[in-house]
Amino acid sequence: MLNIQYFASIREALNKNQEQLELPATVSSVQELIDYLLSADPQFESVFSENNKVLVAVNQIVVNRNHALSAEDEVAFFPPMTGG
Amino acid sequence: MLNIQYFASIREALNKNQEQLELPATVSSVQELIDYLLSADPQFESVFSENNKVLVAVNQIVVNRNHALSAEDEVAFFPPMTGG
Amino acid sequence: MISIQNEDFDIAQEYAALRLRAGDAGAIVVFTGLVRELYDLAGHGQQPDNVDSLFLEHYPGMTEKCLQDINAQAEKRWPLLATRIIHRVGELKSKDQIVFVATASAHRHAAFESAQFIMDYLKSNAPFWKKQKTSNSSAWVESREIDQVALDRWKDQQA
Amino acid sequence: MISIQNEDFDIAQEYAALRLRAGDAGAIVVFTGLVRELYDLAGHGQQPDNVDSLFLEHYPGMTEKCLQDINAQAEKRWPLLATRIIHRVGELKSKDQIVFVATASAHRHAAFESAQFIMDYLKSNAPFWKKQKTSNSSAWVESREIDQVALDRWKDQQA
Repeated sequence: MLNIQYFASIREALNKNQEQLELPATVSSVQELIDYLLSADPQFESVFSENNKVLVAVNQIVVNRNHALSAEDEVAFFPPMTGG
Repeated sequence: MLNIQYFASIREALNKNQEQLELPATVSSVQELIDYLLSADPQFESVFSENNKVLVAVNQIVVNRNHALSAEDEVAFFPPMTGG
Repeated sequence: MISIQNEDFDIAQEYAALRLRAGDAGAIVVFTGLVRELYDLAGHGQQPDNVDSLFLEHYPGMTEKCLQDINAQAEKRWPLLATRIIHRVGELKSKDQIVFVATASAHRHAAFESAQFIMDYLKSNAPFWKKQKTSNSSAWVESREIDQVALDRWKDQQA
Repeated sequence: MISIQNEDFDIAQEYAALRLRAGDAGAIVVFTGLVRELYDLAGHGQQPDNVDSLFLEHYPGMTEKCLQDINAQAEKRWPLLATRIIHRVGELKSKDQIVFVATASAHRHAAFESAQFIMDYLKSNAPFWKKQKTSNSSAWVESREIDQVALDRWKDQQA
């Protein structure tokens, strides 16, 4: 199962902080996961809109959207960091 | 009267930390004061030898050796600073 | 040594512990970040009402991993004798301490540079997010381009 | 605020006072310089015996003037909310604190840069001289070329 986590403004927009998902057959990269989420649930549209910068981490490392996904990955979506 | 002060290794080499001196008629600059001191007392030779960097402050501001001197100036000779 | 915590930190205690661990250090640099009273939303010059509180969210697990990695990079670039990073999370008030970074080295250059490096990386690469609440609104703080610029300068530069 | 003193300083007390004076600071940088156990004579790589003590001579009057000037230059270059400089003189022991520089600003860049600027200027421009005594010798510490290099970089650079 994919473990998908949402943080900060994205967590609030979706009103959830995580979900479990069986890796869909059509999904082998981060971008394909985003496409899948968009088609499955329209509430993702505001999150992945063009003027909204969303970062992705796979297994707690920031990756780009070509990054390959495996069945047990932890995937996280979040806005740019603002710590310190 | 000139008030001449010596610090650190220069104070130790001369075995004095200050002296008063009526501004000699031949002295109108720092370099001329150094020349005067060298001619008046051979113990200054080791202090103003070529391989010994000596800084000069007049009235507590570091100056170069062309700096003009006035009768009541406070002149200080010291090695490069090593604070901090 | 790295801590993510809700509690405030005591700079005297942290400094004393670092000084002890640092052995023959000649230079210690301590940085603290504080909650500003008038927080400049997104750095665009608006001055909102006084910030009543700041909420700091983070990504448990990734945060620790990330700070360890930043710390390891700093120790690789500079000859450091000891380091300490503390980042608070949860609810903070105006003027509270948020972050503590301290580095010790034989010479001051390494201590200054490494502390600044850790802060620059932490700011843009560690998964923390700030939300501020004023008397009549609440908003996530937006990242500032200047922080990316600060980060980029380390990429062109050897220590 | 500037002090030249024989007594040790208390970093907790100094930090608290600075934080109070700094108002809406978002960033505080504290630097401390310590007496190193093995002092590298003149920076040429010799390792003398353990330093038993360090004697710090200064030029009373000029020292204060000089530190005021360095501090004023820093305040002109960066938007600082508060600064503090303490330099000890007289007899110091191994691992003792020698110097304290702290700066507070809205943002971290100004706090880091100004503290480093003050230390670089203080090191080469303020009339302090160190003499170290080991079990079998005593010698004035020579100035290091690297400190002049550190100073020169501020001349080519706007804050």
